[in-house]
Amino acid sequence: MLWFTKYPVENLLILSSAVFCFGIYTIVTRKNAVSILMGVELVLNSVNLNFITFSQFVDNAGISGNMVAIFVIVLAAAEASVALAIILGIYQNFGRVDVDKLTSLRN
Amino acid sequence: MSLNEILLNIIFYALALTGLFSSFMVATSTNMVRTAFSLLGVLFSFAGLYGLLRADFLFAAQILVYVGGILVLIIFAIMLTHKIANVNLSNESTSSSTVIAVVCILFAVLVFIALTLPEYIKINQRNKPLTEMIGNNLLSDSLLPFEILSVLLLACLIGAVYLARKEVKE
Amino acid sequence: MGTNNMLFAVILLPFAGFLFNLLAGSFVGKKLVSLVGCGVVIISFILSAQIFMSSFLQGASTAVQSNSIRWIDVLDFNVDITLYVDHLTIVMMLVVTGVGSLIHIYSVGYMHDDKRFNRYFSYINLFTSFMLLLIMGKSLLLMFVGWEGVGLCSYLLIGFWFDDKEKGISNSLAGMKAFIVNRVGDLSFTIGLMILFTYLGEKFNVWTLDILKIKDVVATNETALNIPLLTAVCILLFGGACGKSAQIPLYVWLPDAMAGPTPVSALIHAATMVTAGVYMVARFNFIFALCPTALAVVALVGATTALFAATIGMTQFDIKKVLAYSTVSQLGYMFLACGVGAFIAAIFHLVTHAFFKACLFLGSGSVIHGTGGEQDIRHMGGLRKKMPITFITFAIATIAIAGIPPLAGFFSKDEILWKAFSSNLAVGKLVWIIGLITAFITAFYMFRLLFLTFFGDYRGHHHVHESPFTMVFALIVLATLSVIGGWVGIPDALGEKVIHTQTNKFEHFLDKSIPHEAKSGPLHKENSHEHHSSAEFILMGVSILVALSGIFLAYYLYMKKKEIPAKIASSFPELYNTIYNKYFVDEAYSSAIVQPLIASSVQTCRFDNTAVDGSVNTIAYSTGNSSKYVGVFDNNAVDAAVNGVANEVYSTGGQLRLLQSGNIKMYLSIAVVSSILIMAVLWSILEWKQVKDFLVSLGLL
Amino acid sequence: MDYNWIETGLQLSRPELLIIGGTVAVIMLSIFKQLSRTFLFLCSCAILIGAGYITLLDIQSYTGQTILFKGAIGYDKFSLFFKMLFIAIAFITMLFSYPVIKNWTSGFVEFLSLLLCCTLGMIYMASSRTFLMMFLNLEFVSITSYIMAGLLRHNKKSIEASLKYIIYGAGSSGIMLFGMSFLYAITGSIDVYTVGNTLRHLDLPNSFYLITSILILAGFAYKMAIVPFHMWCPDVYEGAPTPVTAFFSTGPKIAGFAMMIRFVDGVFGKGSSPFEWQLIFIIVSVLSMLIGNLTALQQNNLKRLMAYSGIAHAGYMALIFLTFTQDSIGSLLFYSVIYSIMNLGAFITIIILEKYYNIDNIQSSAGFAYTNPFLAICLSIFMFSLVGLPPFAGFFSKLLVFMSVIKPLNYLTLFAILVAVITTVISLFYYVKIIGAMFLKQGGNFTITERVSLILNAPMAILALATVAIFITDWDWLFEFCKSCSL
Repeated sequence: MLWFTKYPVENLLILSSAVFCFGIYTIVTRKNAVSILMGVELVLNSVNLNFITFSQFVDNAGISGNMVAIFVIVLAAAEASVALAIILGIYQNFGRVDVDKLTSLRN
Repeated sequence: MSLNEILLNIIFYALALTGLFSSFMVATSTNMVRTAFSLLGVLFSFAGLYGLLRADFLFAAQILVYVGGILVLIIFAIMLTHKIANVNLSNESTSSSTVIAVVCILFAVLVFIALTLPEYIKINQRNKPLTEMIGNNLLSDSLLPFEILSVLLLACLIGAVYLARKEVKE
Repeated sequence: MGTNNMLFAVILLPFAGFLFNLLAGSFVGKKLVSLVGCGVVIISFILSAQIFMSSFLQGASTAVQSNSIRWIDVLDFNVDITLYVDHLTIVMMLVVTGVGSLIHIYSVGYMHDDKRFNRYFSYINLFTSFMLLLIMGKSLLLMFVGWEGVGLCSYLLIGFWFDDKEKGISNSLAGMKAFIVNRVGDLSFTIGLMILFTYLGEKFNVWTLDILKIKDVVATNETALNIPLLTAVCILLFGGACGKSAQIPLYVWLPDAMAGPTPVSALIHAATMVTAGVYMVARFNFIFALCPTALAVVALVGATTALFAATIGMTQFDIKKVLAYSTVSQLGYMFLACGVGAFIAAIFHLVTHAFFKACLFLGSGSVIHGTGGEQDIRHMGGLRKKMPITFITFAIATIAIAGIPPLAGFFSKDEILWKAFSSNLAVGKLVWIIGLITAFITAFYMFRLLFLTFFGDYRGHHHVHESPFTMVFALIVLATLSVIGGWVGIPDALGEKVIHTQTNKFEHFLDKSIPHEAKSGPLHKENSHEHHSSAEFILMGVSILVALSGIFLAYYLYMKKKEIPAKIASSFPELYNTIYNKYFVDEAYSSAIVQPLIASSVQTCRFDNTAVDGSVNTIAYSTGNSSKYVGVFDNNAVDAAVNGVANEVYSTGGQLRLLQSGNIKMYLSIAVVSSILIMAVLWSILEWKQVKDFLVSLGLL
Repeated sequence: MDYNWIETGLQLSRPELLIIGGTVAVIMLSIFKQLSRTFLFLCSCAILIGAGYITLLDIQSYTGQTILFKGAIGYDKFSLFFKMLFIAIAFITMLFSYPVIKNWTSGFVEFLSLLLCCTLGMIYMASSRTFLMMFLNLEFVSITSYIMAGLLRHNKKSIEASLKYIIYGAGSSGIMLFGMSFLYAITGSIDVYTVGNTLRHLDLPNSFYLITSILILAGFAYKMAIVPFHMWCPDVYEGAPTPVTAFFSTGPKIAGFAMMIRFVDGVFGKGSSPFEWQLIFIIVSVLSMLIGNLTALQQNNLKRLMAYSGIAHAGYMALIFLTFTQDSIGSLLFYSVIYSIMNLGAFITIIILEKYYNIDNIQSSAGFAYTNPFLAICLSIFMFSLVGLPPFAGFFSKLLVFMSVIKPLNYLTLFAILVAVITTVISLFYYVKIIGAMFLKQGGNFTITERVSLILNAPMAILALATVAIFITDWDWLFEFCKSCSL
């Protein structure tokens, strides 16, 4: 089997940086709590891409990067389930999931 | 450069661009459903990239857990928190030029660091299959994290069920 | 009882009294409370006297020290609980317990009708205990505990009548003010201690807070010391003294402290606690003596305070306020003495001042008691006949403070003035002149007070009566002390001329703990009195003359031509108002420090809520809209900027309302933005060269 | 294959196993409706007491340093110390939360089991040695915290706090992981000590260290509630159920510090390092002290005030990273013990005020001291201790931190200490404001519906005594002990 050898690692890193920034942008600008959660998923995916890239390129002896990525995926799932449960709770209490309107806690 | 290499290059760039575009859509789309499906695009293209990087187990896990689990969960959440009758679920955002500027600076910083990484990290590449190593690792190096994770999932289960369930009337 | 136990007993007895009065006081009745409250302090006094007799008066001239109890023991940093009594300490102990006993006894009568009688006694016992800890502690940390403890008691006692219907709030505010102003001083004190501690530790590897050890280190390494650093240390320590002893710029709390019961004013805010600063400076004489600059600062601050407070005292009408400003002024005298290196003279004045000022305060308390709570001297007058004992004792103390021989005040004040005059410090003559002017003003306003209160016709409406015996007793004793108290320190020059013997016993006594070098080494031309005795006599004459003329002026203005003061006041209204309103210092502090602090905390709070606005603002500045906001830099700057940016967001983005507190997204973005800012700041610090090149290449530098 | 390491590991993690087993048991037992709530509560307490007892035995006998589970966790006095501390915090929290949670319609068992799980996560946080374990346990603690914040799910504030917490937490930990990936990229390892050793042989530009450090700091600092990652803190503290807030303000925060120490020790090490990472901590700790204390001045709500006070205290604690010697770590351990004591105590008083007197802000507590002087005195003790006034424990902990930081006297440490001392003075204002309101103001009548439970009063009195006792008793052993537990 042939696998690619010529893709510079920089391209992957720039891609992951871009996705990371999109993730942050999503978290910061979205009004809908579910969309914010999607932003978090973007961030975590970019992290995963980083870890897997480095694991495949640098870490010859071990596969720690891959292991981190696996745990991140599982934790993302766990976090998503809790987050969505909380969002449902918010929906039951407030009737909407607009984060900008959730300001009963403030100075 | 052989034909295969060219082909793989094309696939790589195609996946990368798909991922980039989809994440852009996740960040900016004004339609809720479209956002969710853009996320699907990101997840799939990333899965493809993992495959290209020979992380085959991750490829599978990404599709199974992320696409099969998390995304479905998210779509459920969208449906539960919106009135489905409304076809165009709008997904508003509160962007401003300053936020864009900040994110651009962040991007510049990250690209800067990516480009200044030492040379040696850019040459090696793994050639052994991964799945077996991951299996071994889960029972040696990552044994404790793995077990902790199971407790964590138990806690999540309790919490998620508690928070999301309807009150049982007695 | 061994000396060791005795030393601990001196402190623990008042503390036991505090516990008893606090816990059991409300059940056992006022008799027992007053018996215990006074008893413990009197026993303390007897013990102190016993220590004085056995260890200092005869034979042994060395210091007494108790056993050590290890308190803090970490790394190189050890603190023992050790009580240490040397000549300086024993003098202070006798004053604190002696005057303290008298005031306790006085309080029995004065506070008799108060509903929180037991609490009053428990506080005042606690105060005595802490004050003794302050002066007896061998370690600076122990001293600091006492230092804070007396501050706490002072706070509690100033606000003692916090539930008074009319003045309750202002009373508790006065307490708060004292506490907070003192904290400012304490801050300076703490920083000074820390620097001293670290400096000695780093340089000589002696990590200690033990005063004697510090003294040893300083003495053995005198040539290797970093004098500028020590000067800074001294000034910082003096800052602490400024807070506690009410010197410029931190004196503002003391006049307000008169809100407390009068015996408290006498004990804490005249005789003992406020002198802690003087004591501390005298304790550190070995460092201060090495730093002429620091001494000059001390002398100038002291002299300025003395003059400044005295001028305010001329215009006040509240009997206690007059005395309060007089206290500030006299404390200034003591610092003046410290500043010219005459630490012993300062302590001497401290002692005599304790006698006559306590007497004055108690006398004023007696007057207030007798006139049913009246404090305004414009509503008094003619009390001479109705309160004869109070009048006589008050008059004696007034003469003493004015500096008429052979009363106590004359000797101590004259000693200070002589030391200032003969000092070869640059500021010596200047502070001497200021001291002389102050002496004149002091004599004037004290006699003004005496004339207005006790002479002429009664201008009030209350039935006036003499005070009960417990109160009068203390007055008599203190008045006697005001007369004879100075005789332990009659200048040698005078003594040798008249009775051909050394009469300045006080100075020779204290020589042992404040050695001659510190007192006069580099600072005085020489210490033999013979060559200067004629000059000293002339100066004595001058100061008596000055005091007499002050008295005469007061007599002329307030007994003969009573209309003149009002005329003066009306012909210089601005000057008079400025002085009458205490030079508007409180107002100045309020607008310069308090208001900005409150404003800044409001702003910080707002920053925290709408922080994105601020950071957005920063970016907006850099992206070209800066000119719009430049120049708006008053209190509303943040407001204006926030609004401006908000408007910009509306107009450019046309998007939705973003800047709203309680918004989690904003919280996250502020985190991101500030991380980037921190990155930028650190980057430019660490890679300054690169950044500079980059800026140069852009043509910005 | 050799499986001895599993055996050794399991033998040395008996407390953790007990907590895991106990959690499962409590959940299982809760299915039986006839078992009373008190019984479940007692079971949970027994689990914690058992775990604490085992840890106590371990900590007395153990002196060495072992690495367990193939380098996942370090087993040394440092981790044992925090294990003990966290179990104690969890136990106290559980104890005083009982009167509050026993009346909840739902969420009782969830509270107990999540508290136990969270304790487990905190224990592992303090002993993690790899990026994977650090991230995993950080998330463990965070996820259980998110749920605990929202336990009152029909209370708008509670669920809102939960949402804010999870958004902030997820974002921060993602950023942290991104930073960690760069360290992994350079060194090819996720073990912090290996990473540190490798970095020392490389000549990397400052910018690399700077960016990675700040990205990683996001995750840690959010847990420690340090400026600029503190903003979730007041809102979550206010919204969460008060016992949970008490727990958040001590346990997870200290766990964040423990993990940060392990991380810094591994990656940068004590002494010289290729990068002046202390500069970052000067900025964040100074900012925390300033913003925490100044903003607290404006607060009226007690829980919000405690949140800002916690931010300020985190700033003081972060000062130790300026020197990062064995002494300063020891003084941080000491600080965290004292901080837990006084903060938990303060929160017990807040719980009593809230539950029995319906007071949740300073204004409405005016004149309260005459209704329940015992509580008011205890509160004053905790507040004075939080300020750091001499006779109370808070003074000594602050003093030790300052002393250990100022040892290498230079402009930066002097500046930081100056700010610390000045902000301490500022903090006096708002702590005394509470006491002043209670003692000096006239207020309304406070009616009490039932007697204050002994289970609240007793811990409060004991903690207050502990705060004072340190002045009287011989407390050097505690500091010596903390020092011996330092890394």
